[in-house]
Amino acid sequence: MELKNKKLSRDEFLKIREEVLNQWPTGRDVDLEEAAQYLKSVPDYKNFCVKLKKAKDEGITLAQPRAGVALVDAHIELLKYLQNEGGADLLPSTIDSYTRQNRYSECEVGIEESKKAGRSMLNGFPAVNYGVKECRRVYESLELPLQARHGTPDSRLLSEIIHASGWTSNEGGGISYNIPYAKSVSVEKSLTDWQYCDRLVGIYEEMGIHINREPFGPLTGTLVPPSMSNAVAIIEGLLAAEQGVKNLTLGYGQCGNLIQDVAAIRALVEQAEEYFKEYGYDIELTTVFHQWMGGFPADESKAFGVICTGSAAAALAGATKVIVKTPHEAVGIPTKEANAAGIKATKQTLNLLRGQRLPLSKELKDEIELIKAETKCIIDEVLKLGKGDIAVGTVKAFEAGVLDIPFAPSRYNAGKMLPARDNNGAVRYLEFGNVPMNKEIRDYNRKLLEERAKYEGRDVSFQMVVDDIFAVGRGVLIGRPEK
Amino acid sequence: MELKNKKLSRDEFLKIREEVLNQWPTGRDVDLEEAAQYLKSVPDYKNFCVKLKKAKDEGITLAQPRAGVALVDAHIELLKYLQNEGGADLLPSTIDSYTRQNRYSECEVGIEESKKAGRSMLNGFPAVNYGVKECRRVYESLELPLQARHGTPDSRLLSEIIHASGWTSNEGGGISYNIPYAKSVSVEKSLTDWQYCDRLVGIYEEMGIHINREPFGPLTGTLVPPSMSNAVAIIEGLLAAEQGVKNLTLGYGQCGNLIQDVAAIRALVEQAEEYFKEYGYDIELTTVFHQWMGGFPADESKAFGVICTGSAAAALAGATKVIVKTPHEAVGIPTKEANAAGIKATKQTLNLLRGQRLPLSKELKDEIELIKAETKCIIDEVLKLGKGDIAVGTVKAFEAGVLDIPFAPSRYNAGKMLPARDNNGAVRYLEFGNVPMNKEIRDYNRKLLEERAKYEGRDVSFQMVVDDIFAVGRGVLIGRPEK
Amino acid sequence: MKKTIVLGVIGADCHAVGNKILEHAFTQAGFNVINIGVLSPQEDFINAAIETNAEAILVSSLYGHGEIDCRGLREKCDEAGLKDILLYVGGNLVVGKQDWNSVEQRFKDMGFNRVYPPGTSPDTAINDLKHDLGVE
Amino acid sequence: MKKTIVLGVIGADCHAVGNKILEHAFTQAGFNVINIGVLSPQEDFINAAIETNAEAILVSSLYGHGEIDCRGLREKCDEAGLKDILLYVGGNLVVGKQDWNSVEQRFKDMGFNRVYPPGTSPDTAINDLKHDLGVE
Ligand code: B12
Ligand code: B12
Repeated sequence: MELKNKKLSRDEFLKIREEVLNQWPTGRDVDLEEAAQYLKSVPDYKNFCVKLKKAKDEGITLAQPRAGVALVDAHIELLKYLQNEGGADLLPSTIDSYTRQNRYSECEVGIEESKKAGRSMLNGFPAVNYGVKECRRVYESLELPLQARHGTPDSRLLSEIIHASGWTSNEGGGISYNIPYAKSVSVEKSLTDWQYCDRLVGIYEEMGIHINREPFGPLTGTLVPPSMSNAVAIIEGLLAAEQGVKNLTLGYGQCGNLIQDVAAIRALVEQAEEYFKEYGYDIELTTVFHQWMGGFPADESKAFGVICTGSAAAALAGATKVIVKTPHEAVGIPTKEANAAGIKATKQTLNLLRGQRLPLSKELKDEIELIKAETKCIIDEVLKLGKGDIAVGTVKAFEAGVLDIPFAPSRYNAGKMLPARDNNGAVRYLEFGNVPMNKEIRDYNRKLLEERAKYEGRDVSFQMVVDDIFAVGRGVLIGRPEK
Repeated sequence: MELKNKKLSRDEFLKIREEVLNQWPTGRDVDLEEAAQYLKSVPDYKNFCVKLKKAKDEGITLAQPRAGVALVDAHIELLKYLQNEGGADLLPSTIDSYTRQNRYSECEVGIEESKKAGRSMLNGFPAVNYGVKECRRVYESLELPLQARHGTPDSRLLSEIIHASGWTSNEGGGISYNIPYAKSVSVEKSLTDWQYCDRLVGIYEEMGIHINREPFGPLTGTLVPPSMSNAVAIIEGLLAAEQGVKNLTLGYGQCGNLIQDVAAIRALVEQAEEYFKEYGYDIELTTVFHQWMGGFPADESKAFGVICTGSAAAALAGATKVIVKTPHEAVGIPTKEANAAGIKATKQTLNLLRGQRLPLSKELKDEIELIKAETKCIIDEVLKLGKGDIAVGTVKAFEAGVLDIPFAPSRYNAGKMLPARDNNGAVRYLEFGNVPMNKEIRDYNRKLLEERAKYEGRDVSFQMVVDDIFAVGRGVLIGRPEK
Repeated sequence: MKKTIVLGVIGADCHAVGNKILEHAFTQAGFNVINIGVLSPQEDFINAAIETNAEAILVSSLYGHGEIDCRGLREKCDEAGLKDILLYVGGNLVVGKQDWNSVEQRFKDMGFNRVYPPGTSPDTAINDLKHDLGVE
Repeated sequence: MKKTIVLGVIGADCHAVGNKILEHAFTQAGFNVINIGVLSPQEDFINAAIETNAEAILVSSLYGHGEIDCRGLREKCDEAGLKDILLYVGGNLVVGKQDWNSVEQRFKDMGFNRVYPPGTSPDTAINDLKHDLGVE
């Protein structure tokens, strides 16, 4: 079947489905009708869409941690702790890395080893191996909406299992869960597989069930210029909408310059809504702001500084939710205590700033316009390459380096674009590679980087990029040369 | 001698000095000439004025902790730890509460008990009891500028001893170290005694030695409207300048609404400079932003949230330095580790936001103008009451309730003014008492509080004030009624 | 009839906010509150209690010197004839974050009937006092 | 002559940033770097080492499954004839914040010559490698 941005027919969907449910024995327990009944019993306060809508209407920013361990009971204990002690507003189940690569037999090893070792040997919760029954047990043990968070290029079986278990949100997308997470999965393949995941949500919607979908905004989490991540978010939003998704949360990973961060969220909402309108999709749109996704400082107090700065930016931007890091970030998967600590620091910050927004200034307005203009250059070219089909255009755009994610592991990514911070810490394009921008934008980005170079008394170069990658972990935003 | 805002002559000063140095045996060791020689040997990197000036020029915000224990060696160890492990930029010596009340014999008890108990039984460093030799040992053990921080209505002897010991800054003022810290010291007395402290610095200046003075901005630290604390800061600045102080750091305690906090610092600088110019004083002016000075949450992660929000506001306001709280704040004097943790979280936040400022918007501009207009109403009336003499005017203004600090313990304070937060968390005047404001300002404050009352479905009342006092400790900024 | 209590902050301690809140809360709760305010020596508590025939003395200490300042208060009360008067103490009683049980014990040993950790809500103490005085 | 090393991220691990930095740093330091990238099975490390006659294999594991993924690598090297080839490993090797000494021991027991904690600077490893290979 050829990739096209067109809603899968029910027949096409069901045909693929047969194969999907056979990928691992637990697939056989998923029954669409029965699952729909189950999902209809999810109360409002445990439904992701409802909780997000309420937060959006009240202008509140919700806090959501990441968390997942190998064994079900330990996983439930962990999530309950984050709910009760941490005060999380939304809960995750972070899926382990073997599942993300569909290596379910390695998960079995991980589960067994974890039992033996008495601690989790997996970096997440292997939901597919456990299947619907156990995943429902997780859902039923909790009092908050539950979402799968992962990084799975082909998450069709995973999506079937988690939604059938009452988990009312799924993170990911054909670009955002491939390029940063895989090496040799073609964009065509992952887009096709995520059409399936989106279609599944669309089919539930047709049955009157509301499920939220969230493209993964931060991508590699490392100096991604806002216009590049916004372009990807909007493309994934459009692809999901075509498959019948109605409730979307678009995401963005903190870059560190407050004005740029706030501008990125505002530009994202405004521009996504314009595109949805243009294409006639009726979407309930919310946003997610990721606290700093790059390398963290190992010192826990310093980590709190990073966490709270991100929370403040999320609040001032008016994001609907914020994804929380922990004081253990630089070292390893957090204990439940460290995870709760991250949530508490985040919520305190959000509460202190509740209702406060960064007011519109010339600087903020200019930055919003710049991000929108850059994003438009990219999306226009994607559409052109696809002759109007954004799915086809996306495949071609990665081939051409029009879409290009810095530091991504995928061999389907050109890796020619290079970002660096300007003198105010905002992330700019150092090398455009084949990312298409008009001359004005190119000159402006260059000018800003030259300003920094001058201030630092060195040339604009790859060394700046390297320095910027290490900077936050070393306690500063901008990687200036040592004095 | 009658109080007047007039530089003390050298003779007047020396006459008082004789008496001051006799207040406690250690006073006899202070020799002005010898001290001046000693101070001249203070290198630039250990001089408060030089370090502040450099930070101001570079647009950097410095971090300074509070810290002090009963025994000299433990005190040195503590400060060294904050310098080396915490990464403090400026060091304090927080003076204990008996010293603040000039009860030096009780300090002796505290010192002895501390030796016995093996832990500090005093809440600060009793500098007067130790005298110049030991205080110099503290100064000489460190590699950063050192300041006395206290809360002493009559700190004449303390000032003599610390400056003679190479400590190049002294916090306090005749209003700010009386009204929040004492019950029955008249304003006239404390203003007179602080004229002495300021004159001492002025005399050193005449000898070519630069010493910094810092009025205590936050006052009671509890819902003080910015215009009230700015008025006090400017008055104390003018009083100090008259005595020959050249290097001033004016302070402000975080209120919690970001726009108001940034506006307060900007208004303070602009307006103070206008007054200094008007009165012909040539002052090197810097600012200090105090992280939240009211009740803290007991949970340490939440405390980090409060600490970092304050650091972010300080950076975005462009304050020259920020005074750091610790994760132990709600419970007790911090351990050195907790103190260092507060500094590290603060510095990480400052570093991430280095060079970033809240850009000027309509909201920010309006708030700056409001604060300046309110401040002017107060200072104008003080000058009127003093018939042009701001020292005399201050005494009369406290009698009249024109200057009125909320929740202050002093019986010389009217205590008729009541503050509360508006619906955005900014601190406003709920009851003006006798604080003189024009109708426009009164109506505007009232309107903002009515908005909040309406939102909360209750009347503007004292209960709001009580709720606001507890709010931050309970994890939110505004004390809304429970739902 | 309203029960009378004496309220104040002991020693060289100037923390006034909690004191004002406590006065407000105990008054609202129906007590006759004699507030001697901050910076109060032991003698002022005792004199106020004698003059007003109070049934309880509520001592606050926030600034850390509580351990030194409170010593001997019970004995002085006894000497002054305030036999068995209720003595409550609360605030940030000692210097630093210390193990609460040991702090509580130290103040109980000094003769305080009830000892409250940092951040105690006024309601807790009001309920305890009503219970101890047999009101309601 | 330039010394050849094999570099890669083992298992189902996709963390690419550190890998790109290491390639850059070791190349700058004068090594001939064969970077097999992320998501690399043990076999790919071994094959690359045989093909290029490498003197050391530098394994990264960031995502926490290092303990499972690295097991048996030394034995497989031995079998493939890569007797005594230098094996370094670094990154966030295990799940969670664990006592470093115990982690290091576990990987030494697996046959790694050097084991690096989270956030090790490339310079540290470059110096060690030069020392172990007797260059400079
Ligand atoms: C960016 C990032 C991501 C990005 C990666 C993008 C990409 N494709 O590269 C994204 C968001 C995609 C991601 C995904 C995941 N991540 Co991640 N990620 C990070 C993060 C924040 C920074 C990593 C980084 O780029 N650092 C900058 C580079 C320059 O440093 P470095 O990677 O540490 O490498 C340097 C040194 O370690 C050293 N080094 C590395 N290897 C070796 C080897 C030798 C021999 C030597 C000498 C030195 C050496 O030199 C390198 C260069 O200086 C870290 C936490 C942190 N460090 O702050 C977590 C972290 C590594 N991730 C983690 C996890 C668990 C995951 C996920 C499973 C999802 C999740 N649960 O959150 C997935 C993994 C999916 C998969 N299949 O692998 C955990 C691992 C936990 C553990 N070990 O206990 C970490 C530690 C975060 C945490 N505390 O939970 N992640
Ligand atoms: C505001 C404040 C100040 C203001 C006080 C203004 C004023 N005049 O009132 C200023 C800035 C002037 C100040 C000064 C000092 N402070 Co102060 N201050 C605080 C702070 C931040 C809040 C206190 C407050 O108002 N809370 C709000 C009120 C409503 O709560 P509360 O006071 O706790 O009282 C409630 C309860 O505790 C309880 N309660 C209190 N007493 C009693 C008694 C009984 C019987 C009962 C049942 C209940 C009860 O009910 C009250 C009402 O709800 C606290 C730390 C914190 N809590 O976050 C430090 C704190 C109390 N201060 C402290 C110190 C050390 C000082 C100083 C010595 C300076 C310094 N080193 O920083 C000076 C003291 C000078 C002096 N002579 O006393 C320390 C005490 C340390 C310790 N015990 O180990 C604290 C804990 C901060 C810290 N962690 O270092 N402070």
